[in-house]
Amino acid sequence: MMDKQEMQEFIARRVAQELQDGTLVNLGIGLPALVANFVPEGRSVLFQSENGLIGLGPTPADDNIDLSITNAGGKPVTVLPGGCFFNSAISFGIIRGGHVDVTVLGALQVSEKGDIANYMIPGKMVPGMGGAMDLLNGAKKVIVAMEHTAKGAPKLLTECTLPLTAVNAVDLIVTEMGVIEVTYEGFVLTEYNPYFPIEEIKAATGAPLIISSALKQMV
Amino acid sequence: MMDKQEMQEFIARRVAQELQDGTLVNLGIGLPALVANFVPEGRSVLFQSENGLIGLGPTPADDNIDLSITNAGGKPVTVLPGGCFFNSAISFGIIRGGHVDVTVLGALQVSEKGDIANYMIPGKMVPGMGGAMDLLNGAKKVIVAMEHTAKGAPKLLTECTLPLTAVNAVDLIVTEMGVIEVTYEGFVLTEYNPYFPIEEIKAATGAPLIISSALKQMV
Amino acid sequence: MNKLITYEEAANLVRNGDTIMVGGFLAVGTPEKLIDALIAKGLQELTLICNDTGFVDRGVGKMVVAKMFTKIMASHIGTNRETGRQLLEGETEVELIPQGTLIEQIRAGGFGLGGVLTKTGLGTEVEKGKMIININGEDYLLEKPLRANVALLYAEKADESGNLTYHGTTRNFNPYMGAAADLVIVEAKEIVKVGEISPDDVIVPGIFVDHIVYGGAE
Amino acid sequence: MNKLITYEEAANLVRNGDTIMVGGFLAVGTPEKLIDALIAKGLQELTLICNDTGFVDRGVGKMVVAKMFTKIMASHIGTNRETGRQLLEGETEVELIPQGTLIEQIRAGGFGLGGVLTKTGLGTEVEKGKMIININGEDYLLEKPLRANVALLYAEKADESGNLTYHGTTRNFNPYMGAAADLVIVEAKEIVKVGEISPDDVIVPGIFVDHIVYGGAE
Repeated sequence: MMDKQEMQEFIARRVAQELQDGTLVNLGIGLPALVANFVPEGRSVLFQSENGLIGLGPTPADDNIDLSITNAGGKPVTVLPGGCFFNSAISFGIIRGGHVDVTVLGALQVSEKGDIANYMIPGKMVPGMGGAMDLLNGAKKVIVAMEHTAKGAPKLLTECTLPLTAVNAVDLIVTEMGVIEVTYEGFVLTEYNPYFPIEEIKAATGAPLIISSALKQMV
Repeated sequence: MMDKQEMQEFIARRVAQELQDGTLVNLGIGLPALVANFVPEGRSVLFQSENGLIGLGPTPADDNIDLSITNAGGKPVTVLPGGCFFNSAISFGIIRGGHVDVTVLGALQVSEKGDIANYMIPGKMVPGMGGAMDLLNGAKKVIVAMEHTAKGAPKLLTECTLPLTAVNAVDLIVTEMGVIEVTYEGFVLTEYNPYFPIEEIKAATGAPLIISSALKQMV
Repeated sequence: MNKLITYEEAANLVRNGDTIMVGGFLAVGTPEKLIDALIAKGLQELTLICNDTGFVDRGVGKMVVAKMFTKIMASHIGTNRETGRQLLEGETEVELIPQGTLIEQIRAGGFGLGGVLTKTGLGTEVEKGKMIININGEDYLLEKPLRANVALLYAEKADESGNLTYHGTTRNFNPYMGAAADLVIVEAKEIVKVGEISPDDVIVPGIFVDHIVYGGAE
Repeated sequence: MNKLITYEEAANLVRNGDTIMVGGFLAVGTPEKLIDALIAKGLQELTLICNDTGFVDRGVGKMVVAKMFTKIMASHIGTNRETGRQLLEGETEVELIPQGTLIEQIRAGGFGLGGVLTKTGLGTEVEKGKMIININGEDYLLEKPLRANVALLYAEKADESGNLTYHGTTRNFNPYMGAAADLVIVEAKEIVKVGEISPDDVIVPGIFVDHIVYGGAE
């Protein structure tokens, strides 16, 4: 059994495989941000941060922090050689205009049509959408990286019940249980974590789960 | 009798009186551009050039030309201390957003409603509107600086006959004959050049010309 | 030409009931001392337009804690529990706006455009009550321009005529808010003489700036 | 990462029938050598999107003289008598677009916006056949986004990853055309190694640039 950190790293490592050489990628905060640590050797991937930079580098050493260089979580970061800063209008022009190849976000719910809810639970928790609605509409490929269930309750559903962040937006979902493509036919399981029997994955999914004829193990 | 150059300088000098201290001004090419030479002593006026600069300075000496610093006519200019360069989207954001206090343009025709035609004569001469349509819609005050007639034919009319550059846009007209305000009642002559009898000015105007009760001589 | 004023003078330019735009992203690129000056003056019933509501002890979040807002327009309030509390208890009106839409609405307000046409928000609660326009077979949401009475901005460096430069990710919303407010006050970490910033390096033209306060070390 | 190519390679990336955007304002900030390369290749039936048509011997005007365009979209053609002649004699279609509208249409095309809402052109021939939308009691003209197959841009300096900087008034339309074209080629007066342009000084992010040609002295 993986602990929470191992589970998150397992998901992040698998998402990182999706990032092709020469692409521009925007990672959400939390689990998605871990993906940067697992980009396969030899692939040059540029990371954008919607608060206004391209070329996000590693976290700076404590004695080398510039408080004016931060990520979308407000945390100090570094910028790689060849990086650049810009204002929010350019940043979201890049996002809305389809210049971001991949965005990786977390979700509260995803429907089999690719609808996604991840910005509020009415009456309880209302953080806001930040840049998520623009990223979901603008990025060429949307990957959801999240745990498969929330305290046992399915997050992959026939219909989302929470307010939507975007409709028909999600392309791929990576959880600790498997890799699920969102297709016209619905959720298709293309890879599974052998730790979980297929029946358990189906039971943890709140919508029909089509098993791909090319199903393989998650690496 | 003034020659053409004296006439143009006479007009430009009068227009310059309209430029208040601390304002941002955009001058069209040709006659309007001469206005910069006559800004009254002690008034700080900033000039914008729509190709991307604020702080237009005097024409550079021949041995001090930077071909990358030009005005909207494509001619080398200088930029004053405190000036700045920007792209066309910002330049026209400044214009369209009402941040230009005064624009001075030439015209082929102006109607008593403030309509203006100055970008084409169908089938004959079609230079295009350049930035004029944006300036006419965006600038807080629009001054037309031009000769009163075109080879004797009136340019101030009840209705423009040429394709319009903008409707209801002109506030003030300065010609070699006088200063004309565009009001809800029509053209009002507020100043006249004593060289021209009032009846001659009326005859040269293709619309009713109301004589202001405070009429005075042009200085 | 010198636009320098004191923090007290700056605070006196803002009135109860005003709509204010404040630059910054999670309190990075936020004019902290201007915010302190407004809090000291005890302004009330303001409307805030800002990317987010910062933190309880940093950025505009301090003004949220001081209960200075009747309405907040922001893309994210999740880092300030007090904003969430005021929203859930009905004390403050909060309008959540997608970040890319918010900056374009501000730009449209400052640049004389009639609105913003975006796919962002289609099919969500954001589209409620708004016009949807079909252009070339695709639906777009019409989002209206935003303007404010006062903009409070941060800059890394200002010359005395108000030309501004930035460092790092402090630009964010600052460059366009200056165009969209009737009065613009900038807190600059460094202030230099006119002519000391190269015309090629200016990020915000001084014509957008009415007043400057010194935000650096005393 | 190095995006440097030759002029011949650049010209081979443009095809007959393509729509091209070209930066520059009266041939200031125009990629002259790229234009020469396209002329040498003898491309035909192109559509041009550019602020103006330059001069008969400078800027895109040289391509007008070489009769390479079937359609020209520009705000001004008055400095090139050959464009006027082709228009008046019905050889080339010319669509005149207000300058501030043109740059916003390009920005909208590059930034995923559905169009531009402007008062510019209302009541003139520019409004013909276009939608007028009333927003808060005011009429605005809806102008659609513009995109191109190829953008040909000028820069003062490029690093090998395509980050660009500008000097003087050479920016004009260059910074947004890169976002609005499928393929972007930049003629840079100077080319430096990655890392030699400070991230604070970049005017056009390298992600918008596919290829760079060296435009400086041999």
